[in-house]
Amino acid sequence: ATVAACGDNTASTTDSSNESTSKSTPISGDFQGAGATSQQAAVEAWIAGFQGTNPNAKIAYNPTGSGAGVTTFLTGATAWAGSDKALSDDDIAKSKAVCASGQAFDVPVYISPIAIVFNLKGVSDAGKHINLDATTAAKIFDGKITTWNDPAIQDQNKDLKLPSTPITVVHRSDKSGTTQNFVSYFKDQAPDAWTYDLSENWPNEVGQGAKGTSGVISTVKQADGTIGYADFSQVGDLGTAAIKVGDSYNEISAEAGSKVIEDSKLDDTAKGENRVVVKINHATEAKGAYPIVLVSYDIVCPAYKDTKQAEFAKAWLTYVTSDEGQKAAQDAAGSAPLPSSLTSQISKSIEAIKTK
Amino acid sequence: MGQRIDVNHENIYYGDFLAVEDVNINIEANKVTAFIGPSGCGKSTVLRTLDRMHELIPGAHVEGEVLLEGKNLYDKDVDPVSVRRDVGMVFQRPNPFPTMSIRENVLAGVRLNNKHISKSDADDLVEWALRGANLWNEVKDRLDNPGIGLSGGQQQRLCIARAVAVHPQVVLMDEPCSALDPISTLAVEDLINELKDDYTIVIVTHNMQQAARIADYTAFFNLKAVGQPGHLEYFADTTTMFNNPQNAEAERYISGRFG
Amino acid sequence: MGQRIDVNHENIYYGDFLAVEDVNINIEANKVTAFIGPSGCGKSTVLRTLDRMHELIPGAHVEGEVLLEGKNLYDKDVDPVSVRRDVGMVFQRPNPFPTMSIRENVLAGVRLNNKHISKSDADDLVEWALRGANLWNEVKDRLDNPGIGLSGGQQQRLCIARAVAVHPQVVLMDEPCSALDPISTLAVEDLINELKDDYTIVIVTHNMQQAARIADYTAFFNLKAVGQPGHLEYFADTTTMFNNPQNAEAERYISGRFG
Amino acid sequence: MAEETKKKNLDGAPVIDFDKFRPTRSSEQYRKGKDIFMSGLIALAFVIACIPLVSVLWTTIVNGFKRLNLNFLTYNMTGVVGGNPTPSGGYGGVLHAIIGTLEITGGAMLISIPIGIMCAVYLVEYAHGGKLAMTVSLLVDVMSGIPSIVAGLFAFSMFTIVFGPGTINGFEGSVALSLLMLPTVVKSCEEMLKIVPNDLREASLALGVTKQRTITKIVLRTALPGIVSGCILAIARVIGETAPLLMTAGYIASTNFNLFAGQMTTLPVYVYQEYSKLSANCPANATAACVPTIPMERAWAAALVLIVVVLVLNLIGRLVAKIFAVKTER
Amino acid sequence: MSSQDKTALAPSGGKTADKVFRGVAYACGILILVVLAAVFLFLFFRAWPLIGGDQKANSDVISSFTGGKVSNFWGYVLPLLFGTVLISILALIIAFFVSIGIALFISHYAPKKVATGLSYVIDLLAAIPSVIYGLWGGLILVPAIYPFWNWVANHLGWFPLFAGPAANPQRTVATVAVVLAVMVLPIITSMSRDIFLQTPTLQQEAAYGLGATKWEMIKLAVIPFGRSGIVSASMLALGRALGETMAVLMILSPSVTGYSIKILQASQSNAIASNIAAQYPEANDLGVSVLIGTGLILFLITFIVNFVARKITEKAGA
Ligand SMILES: Nc1ncnc2c1ncn2[C@@H]1O[C@H](COP(=O)(O)OP(=O)(O)OP(=O)(O)O)[C@@H](O)[C@H]1O
Ligand SMILES: Nc1ncnc2c1ncn2[C@@H]1O[C@H](COP(=O)(O)OP(=O)(O)OP(=O)(O)O)[C@@H](O)[C@H]1O
Ligand SMILES: [Mg+2]
Ligand SMILES: [Mg+2]
Ligand SMILES: O=P([O-])([O-])[O-]
Repeated sequence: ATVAACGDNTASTTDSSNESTSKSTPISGDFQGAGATSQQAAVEAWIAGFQGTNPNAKIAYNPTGSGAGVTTFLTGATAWAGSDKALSDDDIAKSKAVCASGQAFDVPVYISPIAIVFNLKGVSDAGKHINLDATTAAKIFDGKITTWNDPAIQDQNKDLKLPSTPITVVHRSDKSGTTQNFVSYFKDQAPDAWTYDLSENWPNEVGQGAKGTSGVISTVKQADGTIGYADFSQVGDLGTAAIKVGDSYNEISAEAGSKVIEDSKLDDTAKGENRVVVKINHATEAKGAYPIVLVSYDIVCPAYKDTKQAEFAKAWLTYVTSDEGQKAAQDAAGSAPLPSSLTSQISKSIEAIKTK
Repeated sequence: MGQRIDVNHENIYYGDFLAVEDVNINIEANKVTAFIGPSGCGKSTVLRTLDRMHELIPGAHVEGEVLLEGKNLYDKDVDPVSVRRDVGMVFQRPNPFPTMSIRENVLAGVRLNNKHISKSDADDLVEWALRGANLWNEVKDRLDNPGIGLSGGQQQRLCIARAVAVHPQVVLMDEPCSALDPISTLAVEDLINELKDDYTIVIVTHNMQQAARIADYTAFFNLKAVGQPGHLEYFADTTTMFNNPQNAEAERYISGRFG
Repeated sequence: MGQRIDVNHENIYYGDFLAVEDVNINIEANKVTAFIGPSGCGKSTVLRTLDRMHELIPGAHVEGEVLLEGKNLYDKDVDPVSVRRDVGMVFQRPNPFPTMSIRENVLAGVRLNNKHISKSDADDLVEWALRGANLWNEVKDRLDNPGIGLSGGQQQRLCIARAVAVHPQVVLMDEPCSALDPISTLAVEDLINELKDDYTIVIVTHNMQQAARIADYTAFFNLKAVGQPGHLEYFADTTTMFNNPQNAEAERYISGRFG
Repeated sequence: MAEETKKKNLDGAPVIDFDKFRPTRSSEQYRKGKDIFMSGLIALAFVIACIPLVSVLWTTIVNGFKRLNLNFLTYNMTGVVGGNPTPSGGYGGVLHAIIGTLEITGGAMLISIPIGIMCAVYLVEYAHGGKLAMTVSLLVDVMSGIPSIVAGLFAFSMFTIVFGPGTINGFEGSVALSLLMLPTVVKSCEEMLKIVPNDLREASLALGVTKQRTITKIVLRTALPGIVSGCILAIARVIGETAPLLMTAGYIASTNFNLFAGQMTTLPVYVYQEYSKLSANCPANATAACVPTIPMERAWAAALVLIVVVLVLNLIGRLVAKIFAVKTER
Repeated sequence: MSSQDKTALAPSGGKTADKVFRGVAYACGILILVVLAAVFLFLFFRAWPLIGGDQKANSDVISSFTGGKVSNFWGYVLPLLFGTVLISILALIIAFFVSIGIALFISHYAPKKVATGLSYVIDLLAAIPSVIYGLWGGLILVPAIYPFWNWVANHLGWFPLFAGPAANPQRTVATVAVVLAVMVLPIITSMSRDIFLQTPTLQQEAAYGLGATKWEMIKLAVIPFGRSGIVSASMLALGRALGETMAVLMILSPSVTGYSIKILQASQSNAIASNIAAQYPEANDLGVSVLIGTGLILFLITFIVNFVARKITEKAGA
């Protein structure tokens, strides 16, 4: 017997059919997750979709950030955590105390290309892209290239007339998975131009910092000559850079992001059972691939002290990683679908969740 | 019946400053005793120790005894609150409660002590007290107006009404008429005369005629020099004080009379 | 030389309430004029219109003329600030500036015009004013102490010193002695006597003896009933007023004398 | 006799040349000029301050009105996906956040106002500037400097220790907010109690009224309008807090009435979360009803609601203050 | 009159109530100490790994915060502290004079009706949440104020504080200080207005009676009376500015580390509270300890500021 909750928008609105993957017995109860902000839009869609088949499940996701999400998960207060980076060895060790048996594992659920966005009179407002290779981009973001008509940029964009406007780099001011995924591309592809340690913090004092993706986007919009990076879904009408892959410059798109993951291997340094951790192959030469992507994981236990939680976790991951779930995320957040190369790995891990 | 007060060897300090020194005085029951003396000699200070009001000033303290009908007010087991219920006080500056109407001001002493009185008793009490303070005719039509809407003189009379409304045993008055016009002063003096049948009255006044008119006994306080403690110079019945004082200082002070 | 004040057909309102009606009075230069009358009849109100102090009360306004040496104080081009410089005022309750020392209080008025007066001039002025208010001997050793540390009577004398220190043409006093002891009162009355050689003095007093003693002219204000406007009932030179008043109300009021 | 005293009076007084102190034309001019100049400056200060203040209000009102409608006020955020409309025809709403704000702030009030008032009573009526009181009032000052985010961490850890790790609920937010409210309540009440003239306390005590009744019925009563407006200021101080609530009360899309269990969204957190989303995705095949800018529009609308809630609280406070006001007019 | 038959000094009723009330008041006073001690102990306890923990791990965490620039705690926190104080003091300076002006305008210049309306608006503004100021500052003010700061940088750039070139967008200390000034302005205004309105009429009349102009009256009577109120209002405002999180977080382009007074350039300074908010969500356990350590420093600095302010007030009062 459910009392219609106050102010709820009737949840059974997803136009998706109910016949697919989900189990015969619907899940019910209160379930909580917390973690990466990047997943928020997707999770909203997933919750709506999941509740379509399990109307008595009340799910809340608190986008506190990956770090806080994992910390909370490790206290046992949440059923799952969303995180922009894979678990550390330390976290794995700690998880033994929380999981009923075994240790926590992570599976990729959300892949999103990271765009290099810019605002330049005469270029971005005319709807044009610019072409950049890894080294040039790294130099721009390191403050080594300071004007838009610098030969390094101009040479790659013969068809554009670039002004001498100074470049204002806009980066995240908060600790961010987006930042880490973004600069790891430079670190792999332009190690000479980008010498900083890999970190979730922006490492230099070039340009301006802004809080959150929303801060970066609004800052880029506020002045001429700005360049920044942001989740693809937030780009709006700003200009984006096409990135040099092999010999061609590939524009950003969800599918292009998927391609690089397809061309990537699992990270074999990630120790622990059931883990599916992607080592992004930034050096990909795959046709049409866009190499700067963010992979975000869901972290769960193989066994829970409360079987209800286990049932939920299993059903949740099953739905989220299904085609239907990925499609919902793509619509809601503009994310890239999980490549088929990963799905069997993922299903195997999900099967490991004990519900008895 | 009013009660007598005996003050024995009283020293009063403000912190370390000895404001008044060695006061000994016997205040008769059902009489009016007036305190006179130059400004700063400690009249108000002594008066306030008679109902322990000085204790509200941080650092102020008293040595010696003040006996109310033989019982020392400063004994350990005495509650200053009950002292003040028995010994009422009227102040130099009118201080009606600003949140209360005229009527509520008069009833404040009764009501604030959580006593319940019937409406008719309350009405009687209000009328009795206001008439006594010669204010009834001026305010009877606006008893529910705020007390601070009155003129200064009216406010002071309201305060007197408020003090007598609790029927204390002793009433202390610190220059109660200094803000009053002659007609109101006359009414208050009449009231004092009337009250002394039931209560003991102690009044500080600058107005020697007033003291001569209403007091049975008069205490003359003096001050050797500024910064020195004040002291009780001379205490006598009023006739003696004004006609034949046995004290040179008092005589000098009184013969400079003019008020 | 002091200046004369002529009040013609003055009505004074507090908002819509007509507090005082149709006052006509000629206040002679270099004389002392006393205002007497029952509480609430509007003495203070009229006094305050003589230096436009009533304008500080929101809603208070005046109809009619007040001529200071023939010049209407209420003319459009007259600055109330300069009116108040020429017409000084002493209030019923002492009001020294609490953050200032005794010395600074006395100098407050003078400093407004003379930012940089020499130390010796300032010292002289302070001494002159404080002696005039009979306060010098009591405070000369602690001129740098705060003014509010003094007793009530001392504070009022300090305020008088402060007012006379700016050497105004006219001095208005609203019951200046009501908080003073006889000795201080005497000193202030002497000061008034002395000041009238140079200034015009208007004083509100409840004390008819005081009026009789110091005033050259006396104005008797009255009030038909509470809630009705006050008015000037009778104006005469002091001898006539107290010995042979040509007005029944005034006679009644004065014969009830006792203060 | 009178002659004698008179002589004695000004005996030895220096002779003063008052012409020296007469106002000169230039000094009068200067003073008048200064008066006008300062009046001008004061009016100017007012005008300068008006620019940003009006701008803040104007921006919020203009942007907020776009999405502020009944639907927005009567639905929460469950089932809202991307920029798509919900079955009710709206785009999600703030009902859950309004309820969360009222409950959490209400909880904070219940904790801090009684304690704050009693602490002010202690400081003004009982302590008389003793050592303990000096320390307390110093620490109240210090407390007013506690960054809100630290208050949040404090409440979070306290609940973690007492009720187990990962505890997040509305009451935890109330505790964090009350820590922020308390010093404001104490300080404004203290100021208001100090302003109550001592005359009134003396008058009451002299009537033989106990100290407790004097304080409750005279002192607090007289200071009531000030205390009410002080408390409103304190509520205003915390009703818009975001950072501490992010970690203590959390964020949830559905309505939660239970202050003591489950996460709760408040209006400021809602505003911040919607601002963080910035824009919603509308896939290529989406209908025209999909609004990509909806998160920012919701943020502004919620900001407007927040301001209106504050306005209503203010009105209530004023009404209370007026009913109990010290009547000074005749 | 009824006869009086009560005994002298009879024990009065309400004595227990009196005692209980007094006890509660004392308890609430002491509770302040307890709460503060609890907060302090908690912060200290959570920051303990910084002192008592593995120093190698500590410097690793701090390095990860700063991109390897700094690896010890003091090197991390002192620039933050400098930025916090710089921003707050600038905000207070901007707000102070304007607030006092408005307060006087309301209390002594504006006609009563206008004044009532104005105070109402001011009270309301005090209640506008910082997240709204953050929105407004970040989205409206930053682009709008650029021409002005640019002008300042071009014309007053010789003054180190205003050294150019002015950053565009203006997500700088200068802009944040303006926003914080707007935020704290209602606090100072409404508190000092309340105090100014309480100036005893007698004092004001005394000043007018001496022939003072309105401004002189204010200097003689209103300001001295309100002085301690003004100081405590300013302290409250400074406290709020020092601890402000969201508005700074949403507007300022922070530096990683380092000291700078170039308030018109971006990425020059950072503030403690907003830094905690920016780093906390992604920080690990030890990272949180570091952040709480910085919170503890902020706590201490507000302690010192308020302590000094107290001494000033006390001196003025004496
Ligand atoms: N609260 C106080 N703290 C310190 N000293 C005080 C205080 N009140 C009064 N005094 C001092 O105690 C002495 C006696 O003062 P008190 O007010 O009793 O005199 P008084 O005779 O009533 O004078 P007045 O006629 O002016 O009212 C004076 O020297 C005065 O300065
Ligand atoms: N600020 C005010 N607002 C409204 N009415 C006032 C105000 N001040 C005085 N009044 C009224 O004006 C009338 C005259 O008052 P005023 O104070 O001038 O009398 P007074 O003769 O000086 O009395 P007292 O001898 O008591 O000082 C009274 O009815 C009084 O209630
Ligand atoms: Mg006295
Ligand atoms: Mg009067
Ligand atoms: O998802 P973020 O970690 O980049 O905020």
